[in-house]
Amino acid sequence: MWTFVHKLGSPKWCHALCARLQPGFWIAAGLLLAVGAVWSLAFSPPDYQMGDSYRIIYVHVPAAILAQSVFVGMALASAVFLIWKIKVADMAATVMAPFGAAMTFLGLFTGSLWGVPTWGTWWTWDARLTAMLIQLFLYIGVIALRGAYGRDDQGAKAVAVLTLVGVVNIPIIKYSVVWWNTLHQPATFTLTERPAMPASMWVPLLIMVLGFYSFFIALTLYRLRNEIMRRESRTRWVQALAD
Amino acid sequence: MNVVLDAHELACERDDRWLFDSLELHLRDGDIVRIEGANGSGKTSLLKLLTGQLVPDAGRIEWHGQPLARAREAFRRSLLFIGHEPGVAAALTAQENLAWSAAMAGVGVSAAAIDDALAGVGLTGFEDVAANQLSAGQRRRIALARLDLVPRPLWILDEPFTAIDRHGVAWLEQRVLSHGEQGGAVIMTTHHTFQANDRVDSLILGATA
Amino acid sequence: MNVVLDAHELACERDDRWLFDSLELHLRDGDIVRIEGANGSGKTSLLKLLTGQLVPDAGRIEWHGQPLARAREAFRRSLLFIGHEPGVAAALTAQENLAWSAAMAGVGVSAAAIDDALAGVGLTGFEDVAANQLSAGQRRRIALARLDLVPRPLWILDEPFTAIDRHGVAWLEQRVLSHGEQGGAVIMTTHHTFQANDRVDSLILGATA
Amino acid sequence: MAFDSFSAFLTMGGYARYVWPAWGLATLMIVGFVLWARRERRQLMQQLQRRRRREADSA
Amino acid sequence: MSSREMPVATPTRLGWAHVCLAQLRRELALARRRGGDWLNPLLFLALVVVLFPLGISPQPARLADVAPGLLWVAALLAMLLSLDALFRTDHADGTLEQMLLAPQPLPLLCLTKVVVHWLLTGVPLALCAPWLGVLLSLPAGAAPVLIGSLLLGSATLSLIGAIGAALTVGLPRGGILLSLLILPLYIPVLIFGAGAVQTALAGGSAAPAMALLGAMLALAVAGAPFAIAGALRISVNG
Amino acid sequence: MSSREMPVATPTRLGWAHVCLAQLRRELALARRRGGDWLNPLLFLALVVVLFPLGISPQPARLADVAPGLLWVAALLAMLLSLDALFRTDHADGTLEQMLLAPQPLPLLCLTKVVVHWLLTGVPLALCAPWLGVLLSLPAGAAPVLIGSLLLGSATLSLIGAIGAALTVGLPRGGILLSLLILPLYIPVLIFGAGAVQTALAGGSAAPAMALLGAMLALAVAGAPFAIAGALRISVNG
Ligand code: HEM
Ligand SMILES: Nc1ncnc2c1ncn2[C@@H]1O[C@H](COP(=O)(O)OP(=O)(O)OP(=O)(O)O)[C@@H](O)[C@H]1O
Ligand SMILES: Nc1ncnc2c1ncn2[C@@H]1O[C@H](COP(=O)(O)OP(=O)(O)OP(=O)(O)O)[C@@H](O)[C@H]1O
Ligand SMILES: [Mg+2]
Ligand SMILES: [Mg+2]
Repeated sequence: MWTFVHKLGSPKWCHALCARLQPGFWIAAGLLLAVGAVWSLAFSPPDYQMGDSYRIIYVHVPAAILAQSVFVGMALASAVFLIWKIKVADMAATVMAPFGAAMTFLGLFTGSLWGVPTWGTWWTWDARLTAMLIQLFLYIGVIALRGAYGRDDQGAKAVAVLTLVGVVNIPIIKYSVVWWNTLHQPATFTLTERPAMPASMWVPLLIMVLGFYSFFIALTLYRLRNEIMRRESRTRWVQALAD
Repeated sequence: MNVVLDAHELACERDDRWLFDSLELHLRDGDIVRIEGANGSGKTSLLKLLTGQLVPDAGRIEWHGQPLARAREAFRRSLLFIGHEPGVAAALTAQENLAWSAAMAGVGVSAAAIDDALAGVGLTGFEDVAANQLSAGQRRRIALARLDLVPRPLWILDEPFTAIDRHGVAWLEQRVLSHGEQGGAVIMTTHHTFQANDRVDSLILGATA
Repeated sequence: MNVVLDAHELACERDDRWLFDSLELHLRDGDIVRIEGANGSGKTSLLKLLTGQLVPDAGRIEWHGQPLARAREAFRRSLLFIGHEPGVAAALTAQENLAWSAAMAGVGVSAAAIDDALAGVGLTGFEDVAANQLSAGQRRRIALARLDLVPRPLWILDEPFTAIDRHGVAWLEQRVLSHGEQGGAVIMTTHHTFQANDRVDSLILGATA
Repeated sequence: MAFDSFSAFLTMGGYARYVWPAWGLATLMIVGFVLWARRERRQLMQQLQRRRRREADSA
Repeated sequence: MSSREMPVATPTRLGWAHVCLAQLRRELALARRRGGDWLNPLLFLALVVVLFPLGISPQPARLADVAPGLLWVAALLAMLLSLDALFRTDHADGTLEQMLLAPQPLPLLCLTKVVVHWLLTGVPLALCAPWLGVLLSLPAGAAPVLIGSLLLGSATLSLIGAIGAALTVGLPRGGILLSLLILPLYIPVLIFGAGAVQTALAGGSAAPAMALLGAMLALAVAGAPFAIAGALRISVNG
Repeated sequence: MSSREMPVATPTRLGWAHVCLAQLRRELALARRRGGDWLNPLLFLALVVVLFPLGISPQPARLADVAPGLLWVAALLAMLLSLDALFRTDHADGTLEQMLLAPQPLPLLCLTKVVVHWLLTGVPLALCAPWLGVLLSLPAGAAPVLIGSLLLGSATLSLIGAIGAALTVGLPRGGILLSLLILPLYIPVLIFGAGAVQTALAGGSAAPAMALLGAMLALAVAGAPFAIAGALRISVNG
């Protein structure tokens, strides 16, 4: 464990590790997404209530799940960075943030597209939706703070503190928003109660979720290598990569 | 021994440029070290390293043989630091500023002691004037009054002669020398040449830059 | 005659205290005047009066025989002022800062001219670095590059030697003297002693204070 | 196969307006991130090479 | 060089247009250097728009009712907040002093600064407001009037606000004092701006309210630069 | 004096309580020197409360409906605006650097600063909100819950907001970035604060919401001072 943490501290070692892990995840992502897309768009049966509009679920749910996982990932990386002063962890957090924000936006976008045929509105102040919107703002805040500091060490630490405060807040927001809604009005829509899905529906969903995860990991590894090279650009080993 | 500050193999990097590396500094009671160097050679950065505000890119700093991060409280109890910006609140009077400074240092002082310290830096009559009504040099003198008010063995001063007039400079030189004689230690950056230059060690940064 | 600046019977009061009164100052081409005085004696205040930023409590200031307020535009077209805060935006690069300064002065300059001026103050290689990445002295050097970039007969400089290293001080002294030789005029405040002190007139403020 | 014809597939049972933009944005994002990351890598490499050349010059 | 050669004749003497251009270039460079800062007012707008349903009630019908006023008030607050920084760094680093002592017409320089502020704050706010209106169930038909009224109104807000920013630039806690000085002056703009959208929603013609907004803008363009310049002179001489 | 006499032994060595007291005294002196500055958040609150009827509709029934939420949102924005300046001058003049290098527990010093901020901002806001509620036709019976929820809530807001202020203190345009960072963190407080008043108005018991506000405050008091101290360390070391 300790040697591993110690090795993580070495950007060069991490760079090599990323290079080694990367291909597997790219291949997995490609296969899973391709199979998942074809299956879910063309082969899974239409929903008996929502018809073909439910096919949005195959991007909506993976996006919504990733939106949350990525933030947790960033928080873990931030904690590692603050505790062990491992710069690679901060680089990983930097690289994850835009993807997390994009997934949050995708979740919101697909959700509100889906809302029109099913609920008859683009937006409603439901608990889950509200929490998701706030999470988007948290992502943007993290990115904006890093932007405001520029690429330096000071900014990295500031962002790490904000990420950790933000992740503590996410469950609080979740519960408060749930309670808030029930304070005023009966829950308008429940997302969780739905007819049990047949396997022909949930298997492709699972494949899509795994595909999104693989893509996220592959992309993060790829961009992490970029980031490591950029920040270590004056070291000899990075210079040697240039040709 | 009150002051035992050692820096070994110290290095500092800013924006992909090594300001200095393998810097050695050993400070003991009675030492007065003046850090010299061209603009941008890393004097301020060195002081920030020595006070633990920046973390060195290589090398280590020790206080009485312990790493600075471990000996933080003891180190700070021995340190008097005056930076580029001296920590004088513009809206407060000289008296209020110093009362707060003393409390931060953990030292209890009477109002009379503060007045004495202010008199020492030539601010008699300005005790109750808000700092933003004072000139640039007068404001820095408020910070310098700490040297008398808060007794500390180690002084770290960044450009203490800035904006100080000729009398003030003579007084401050004298004060620094007498601190050394009393067994204190001083590190300061300055572009100014000392009268009693032989008492003062020089550390020259970035000779090549 | 490019520079004809006269102050008659000038007086300045701050907080019920007369900093100076009946001050006479007559500046002509080739004059270099150094304003001396203890901290708080009113040097900065005098410069603010002379540039029309403060209004005198008594006396008058004339440019080519006209009251300053009347001759404002002509006066400003002849003036180069560098104050305590030199007007260097921290977020902009040296190059951008100087391009703007030149435009404000109403002078069209090429990028090459700016690079030359920066080279003159020893900032080659820092043209595209944001000022907040520079040290205190390097930042002031950006402002000093204006002396070469914007040709003006009258220079008014408040503590121009602040934070400048030894080489820089020598360069700046030389630059001030050569400006005088070329028929320009300089007023500056400083606590610093000139090498070529005989070329420089002194105006001592608050001899009693 | 849940659709009878390709046009039925495109119509998505009348929900084309909702399904396709959702999938479209998802595809766009995935492809966009890949392209972005690759451009980032290319620019970085160019930068490193330029620096190498500069340092070779000055040395 | 002999004393005769002292170069008073400057290399080239710039006209006002050039000077304005240089000022414009500087402001844009600063904005670029600050990166995504121009997004901040937008995000603030979005957050305030989110706060209201949370604080008040999430029912669409009630929200649609208050939407025009809410968007206008939120945009106004976003403008207000962004104004605080307009002259602050320029004052701290001595740039304002240099501007005051330059042989250039100060009102023109101020106007240039304000125009850049409006371009980077008011225009994006106006263009994004309708999207946030969706969150508040604002009918899509109201979008053109909302955009138009915000474009006109925010320019006036920038100009008036800059006067306040100039007056408070020397003070340590400008931010909230600025709000106080400026909010009363913002009220007419708010009334006609929100009014325009509401009449449009109710099926009436927004033209009279828009004309009034235009008139206020004309007045502000004519007067504010001089007021800003005067206020800066007062704040800087210290 | 001989070398032996070097006075490391200080005249009297102060305990933490004394140090806190000195910090408190300094903050209060600063507040006094700034004169009516503590009034500014109140006036901002008043102005926002006035703007809304202008932007929305002046019908008492509709106003009373939205009054609790409106007052809470306005108070939250007022807190937010006042926070921007919390560390700004201390940073610029080197005071923060001195605090960081002092042999005193930084979280304690930070907590003292925040307490003063709350006393001078949150408490007056809480005490004045019911009077402004009158303008919005808020029933008088809601006053105690409004005051109580604002007192508890604003303390949490001060503590959380100070983290953001500490994170942005070194940046040129902190103001609006601060709002962006902090507003998402304020949302739970807003929900339960406004919720408490609304349940009280609807005849329910405000106790659960108040208990939650108290719990959040406890959490904030325990955690925020350390986060603030950490953030300040990051911001100052440049
Ligand atoms: C903008 C609007 C919407 C947002 C922000 C949103 C957000 C979310 C979130 C955060 C999840 C949780 C994913 C997880 O962690 O498991 C989720 C799941 C889900 N959403 Fe949405 N949603 C929206 C609209 C919709 C609509 C209109 C429908 C369809 C009626 C829908 C159906 C679902 C379903 C079926 C799930 C999976 C539930 C589960 O596995 O727990 N959503 N959505
Ligand atoms: N803004 C102000 N308001 C009121 N009084 C002021 C102000 N600025 C300066 N003073 C007073 O004017 C006197 C002269 O100040 P000034 O800044 O001109 O001094 P100076 O000679 O430039 O000193 P230094 O050498 O310290 O720069 C000071 O003693 C101070 O009390
Ligand atoms: N905040 C910063 N971020 C990045 N680089 C910096 C920063 N501050 C200083 N530097 C860089 O570090 C170098 C040394 O700066 P430092 O302030 O230590 O110089 P100095 O020796 O104190 O100079 P001066 O005599 O001008 O005060 C500068 O050349 C500058 O490029
Ligand atoms: Mg320095
Ligand atoms: Mg002065």
